[in-house]
Amino acid sequence: MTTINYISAVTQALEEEMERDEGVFVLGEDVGARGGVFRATEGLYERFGEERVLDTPLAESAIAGVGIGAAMYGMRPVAEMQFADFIFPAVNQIVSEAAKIRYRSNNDWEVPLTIRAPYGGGIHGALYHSQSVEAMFSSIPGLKVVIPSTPYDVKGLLKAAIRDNDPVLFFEHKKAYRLIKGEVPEGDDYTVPIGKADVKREGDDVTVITYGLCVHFALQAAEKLQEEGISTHILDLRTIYPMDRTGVVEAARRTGKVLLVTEDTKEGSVLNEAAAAIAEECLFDLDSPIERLAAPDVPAMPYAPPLEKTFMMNEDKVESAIRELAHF
Amino acid sequence: MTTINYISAVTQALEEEMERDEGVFVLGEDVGARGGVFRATEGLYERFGEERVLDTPLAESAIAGVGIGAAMYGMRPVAEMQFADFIFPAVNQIVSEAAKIRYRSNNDWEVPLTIRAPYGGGIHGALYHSQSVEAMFSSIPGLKVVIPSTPYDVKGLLKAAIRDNDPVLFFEHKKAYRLIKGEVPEGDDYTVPIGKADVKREGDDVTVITYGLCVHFALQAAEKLQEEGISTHILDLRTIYPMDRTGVVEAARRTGKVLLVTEDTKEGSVLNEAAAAIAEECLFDLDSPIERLAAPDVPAMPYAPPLEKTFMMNEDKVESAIRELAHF
Amino acid sequence: MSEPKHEALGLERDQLLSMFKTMLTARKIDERMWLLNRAGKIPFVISCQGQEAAQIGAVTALNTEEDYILPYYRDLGMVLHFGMTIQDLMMSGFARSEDPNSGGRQMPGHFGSKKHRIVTGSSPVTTQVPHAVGFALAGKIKRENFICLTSFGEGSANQGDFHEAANFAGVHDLPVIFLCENNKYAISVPVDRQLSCERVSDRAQGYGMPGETVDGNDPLAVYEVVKKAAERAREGSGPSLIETVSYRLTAHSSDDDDRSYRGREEVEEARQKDGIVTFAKYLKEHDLLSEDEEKDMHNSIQKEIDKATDLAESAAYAEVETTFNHVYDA
Amino acid sequence: MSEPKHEALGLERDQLLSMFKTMLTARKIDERMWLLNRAGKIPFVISCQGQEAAQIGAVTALNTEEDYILPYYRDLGMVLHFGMTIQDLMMSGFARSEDPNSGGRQMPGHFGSKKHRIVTGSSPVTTQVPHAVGFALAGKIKRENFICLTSFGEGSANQGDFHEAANFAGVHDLPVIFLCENNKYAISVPVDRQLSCERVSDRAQGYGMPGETVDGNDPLAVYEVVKKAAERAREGSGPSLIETVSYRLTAHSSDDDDRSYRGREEVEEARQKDGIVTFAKYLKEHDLLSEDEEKDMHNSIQKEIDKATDLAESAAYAEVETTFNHVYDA
Ligand SMILES: Cc1ncc(C[n+]2csc(CCOP(=O)(O)OP(=O)(O)O)c2C)c(N)n1
Ligand SMILES: Cc1ncc(C[n+]2csc(CCOP(=O)(O)OP(=O)(O)O)c2C)c(N)n1
Ligand SMILES: [Mg+2]
Ligand SMILES: [Mg+2]
Repeated sequence: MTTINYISAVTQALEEEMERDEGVFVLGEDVGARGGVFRATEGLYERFGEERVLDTPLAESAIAGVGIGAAMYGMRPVAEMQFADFIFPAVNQIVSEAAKIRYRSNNDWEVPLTIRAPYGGGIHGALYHSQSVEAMFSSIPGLKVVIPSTPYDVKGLLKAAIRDNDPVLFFEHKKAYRLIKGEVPEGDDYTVPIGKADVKREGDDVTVITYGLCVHFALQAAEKLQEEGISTHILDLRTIYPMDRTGVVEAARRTGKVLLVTEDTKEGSVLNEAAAAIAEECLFDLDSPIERLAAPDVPAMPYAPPLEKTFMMNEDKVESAIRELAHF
Repeated sequence: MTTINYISAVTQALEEEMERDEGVFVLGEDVGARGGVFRATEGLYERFGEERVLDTPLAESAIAGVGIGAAMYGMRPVAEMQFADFIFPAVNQIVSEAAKIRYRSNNDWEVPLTIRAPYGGGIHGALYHSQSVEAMFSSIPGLKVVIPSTPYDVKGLLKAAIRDNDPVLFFEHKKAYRLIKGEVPEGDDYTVPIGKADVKREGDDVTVITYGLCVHFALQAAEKLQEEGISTHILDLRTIYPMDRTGVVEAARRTGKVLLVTEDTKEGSVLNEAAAAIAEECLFDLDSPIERLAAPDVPAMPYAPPLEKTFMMNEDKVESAIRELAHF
Repeated sequence: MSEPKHEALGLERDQLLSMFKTMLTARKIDERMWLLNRAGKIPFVISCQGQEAAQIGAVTALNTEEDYILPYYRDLGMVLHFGMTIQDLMMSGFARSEDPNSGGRQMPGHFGSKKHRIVTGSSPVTTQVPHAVGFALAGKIKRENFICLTSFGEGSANQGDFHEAANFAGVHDLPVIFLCENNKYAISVPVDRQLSCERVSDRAQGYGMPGETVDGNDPLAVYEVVKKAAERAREGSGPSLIETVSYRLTAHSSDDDDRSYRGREEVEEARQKDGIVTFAKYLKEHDLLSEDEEKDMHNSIQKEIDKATDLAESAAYAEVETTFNHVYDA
Repeated sequence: MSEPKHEALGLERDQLLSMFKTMLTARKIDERMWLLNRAGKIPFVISCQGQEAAQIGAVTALNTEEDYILPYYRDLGMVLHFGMTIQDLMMSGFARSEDPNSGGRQMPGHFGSKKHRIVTGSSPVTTQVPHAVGFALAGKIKRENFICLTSFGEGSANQGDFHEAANFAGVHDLPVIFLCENNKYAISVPVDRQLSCERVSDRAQGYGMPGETVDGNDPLAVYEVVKKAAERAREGSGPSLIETVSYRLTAHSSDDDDRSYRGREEVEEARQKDGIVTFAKYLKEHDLLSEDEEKDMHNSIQKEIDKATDLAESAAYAEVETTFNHVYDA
């Protein structure tokens, strides 16, 4: 095991998959000589050359669409959207094409495409460099949506995404890139299965179901609350769509009190699927209402620090919400 | 009162608003001489001329983007997307621009734009002429999403949407266009408030919460079930986003048994917001799990009639689901 | 007298007859579809009528064993040339399980068959255009020799995807032929309210590629320019934009009524220039086709279509349980 | 000797000095922003440096009382000319509540002010381009006389929105000036891997409009072509596409380090052609500006910037409760 940061896990996964399979190539804006604006593709251009680490024109629909074409041909493209906020011009290609090609062709064609994009706030990125966009893609059969929280999961899930024969949206928290560090097995070619949630902490009083950077807020809060005698169970969804229904229901049953946490705005967030699954499957096992903790329903995170803080999720907000639920 | 069909309510609302306010104009593909592919804009071109009933080039992002510009200037454009399935190229303009302009400019600019689009299936339209796309837009603060079920609501809500100072997505069920008829007050300039759900039938045993064409499936099912002594309460959401939380919770409390119905695919559907609101607010008033009845999680409605039928919602599916819940 | 055009192009009689036969087959399948639609037997038709010459001229310049096509919904002629059979297309019209395009999941006109290197298409226009660039890019990375042809209407040339894809192909010199089949209408909208330029090919310069506009009723003229573009692409010199100009002889689709937006005389005038008519005339003038041969051709195609119609009509829909299949890889 | 350029253009001394002063003000504000950023006082800067000449040349040809601009994030010069003050911009840099663009909600460079007819902008590139067409369309419907200028980088000219908007404006002959500020890079990607055409203006023909490429370091040259385009637009003859070629003198933004993708000599070479330098030289050569006047100008701008910096630094952020305001009309 070595300790690496979240973004290095991205780079390692890319590098190892490119090494392993000639069909894997990277395309996106500034992914080449620049190594990506966050440096996620650093060193790949030097190692694999410009054909396999392709700087594209500034046109997201083309990045997705060209990626889809290459994937149908039989390659395994990894397309980068520079920020999740800039995935929207590519929505038609992702939703109408990538997601529906296997089904519409009755399994004749497939799209083994991975689309990576940094999401999330807390980095003074303002409205358009801070968004969580997963809710828009989490009702689209044919797509998979993955949001990892730890370097271990980043690496294992990104490799799984690249090897997956279906299109995967892979959202990486940009604040986690250099903030979150964790252990990754050295020289071990592992994958983490897409579609499985993961218990990141066991506990008996309150269940927190969350994903991405918020997992860490929950872990920190749980650590503190432990001292007050509150025991928190934390489920990391990891795959947002299709959601691990069994994992969610089990985690809810475990404590009977459920706190759902997202950095995204509240109404219509992906947490709702967890809420609905629990309400369908184990309503009568609950000891308190299902709580949602999320950003306020305003268009996106403002730039001015006090406003950003009001919008952004953090450890304290999670802590109070858990405490409240524990005392319900 | 006169009885008109659903699509005439669209045309009347447009005509009356164009008459009332010179700033209202229509733009879209084939909305001019052709009167729209469904004939929703029939007669407007002849009456108001080609400047106010504008055939645009085949480019949805431009339709939305030009509409946004004209709206910011102070007009009240009503843009048509020929099918809801073809709104995806316009997502960036709708989500990044229309929805965020008031907020990002600190209330300096606003976008009084209405975007109409026919949605829904059951008309042999196959994957790309049958979709329900509301889930993708129902987590976007700054937007409003409206889906009316009756001619009365169509007319009143479309007028309200056009007069609204914020962007409204207005989805009309294309199968309802000529199938659904209803009474509309003659010569009465009424609006229906955006943001309010409506009880379409009172009942005591099971609450159905739904919208669009499914309201009619529920009404028909309720009629039949009445004979079996099952009394159904039906809430028509009408505005999908932001959802009428109070209306939803009241309706759920009314019977303690909740069936949520949509024609859209199940996972991640807009019903989840209702489920989450109920689970937050009145979990302990429920006598049964919250049930969701929806299309299977496959990319979209197939063309072949037996497959289409398997996918599409209908009265019988709603009827059995209500019955099952009543007997829970 | 100068050399006849087909000789100058090096096209032999059997090739010409095969071109004509495919054009005719496309037309006749389409006509049958309308009859079936009007008889209430199939819910939907979208036609190739008026564009067969352009389609066949174009694909004749390709290598069906190597190249990929990413056609649009009117390209019945193209897919026939690339190996789809009359029966396949009838199965599609009737939405039967044996439809190779989609097993009856998609409307007719949504072509696709990996076996024949016809890349699956959808309804939202122009989405196939970046896919073609993706195929070409993959071919370049893999050092393959194939080229890609993708087609679309002149209305669709105004979608952002056309622009982004053309620019991408231009920057990376990819072997793509962008074929715009200009049939003068996008549903009801005539070219002058659709396109800000005189010719779609005026856009080529903006992507650093050659652009040509050619008579879409003349399969030989189309063959000639596509051939040149194909050679260029195969040499590694990059993409081309070709516009074929003809006319949409039918309403937009079986759901459309075109009388509200265009006059009958205009349609009649276009019928005079119909490539099916003018190419037959050309072949006869050059003694390549006799009246009898033409009649035989009509008859034999008609018979095949009759047979395929019967077969398809009595074939089964996919089982309802299959509705749930193939969302993800099994 | 031929007539000096500014005389041929009918520009008076005070206009020229005002142009120069605005260019210089933009530059100096930008330089201050970098200092503040490097001192940890403001989180972000995105620069106008190298594009001031193009910006000021362009807006000088507009009517600030009538016309609308839809600028992009580098257009500090444009918005100054349209009425935004140094203090406004400092408030924006510090994300203070008094920032007229957004009350501190958006990053600096996201301009907007209804009062000044500067239409609110966002980060996703090119989205403002169809908005400009929408303003122009509204003006046409309302029989107003204004025109719209919208600007964007050469990388952004490859977005679908540029294509769709240009075509729309072309079809309806709308009074829009599409101004592409080509600074040779889109973050790290140089023009030759970004654009498939020689010049962005090569695309004009594809939209049935005139296209011009002009030296973006020369404000007079830019003024001349924009003036012509503005007259054309105001006459109802439709849109134009203008490309100004200069160079991005700074890294892409304060978050970028450009050493990984371009050489220092290249940057140095471009500095020699910097419009701020060459226009000062021009003014001096024509006895329109003395060394002393120039120095005074520098000093007075500097003082204003100092004052505005202090004011902005000590100004308040918006109250946290305002986070919830203005999602919908109250
Ligand atoms: C993105 C999108 N918008 C709208 C439609 C509806 N539609 C189908 S075909 C068509 C017109 C296409 O015109 P053109 O590109 O000229 O092709 P043609 O049908 O004339 O061959 C339209 C508007 C669509 N299929 N996709
Ligand atoms: C849709 C979108 N994709 C990506 C980005 C990230 N991004 C910001 S600026 C930029 C480069 C823009 O280049 P250009 O248009 O040439 O303008 P310049 O910055 O050179 O003035 C990129 C890729 C963005 N803002 N919007
Ligand atoms: Mg056409
Ligand atoms: Mg640039």
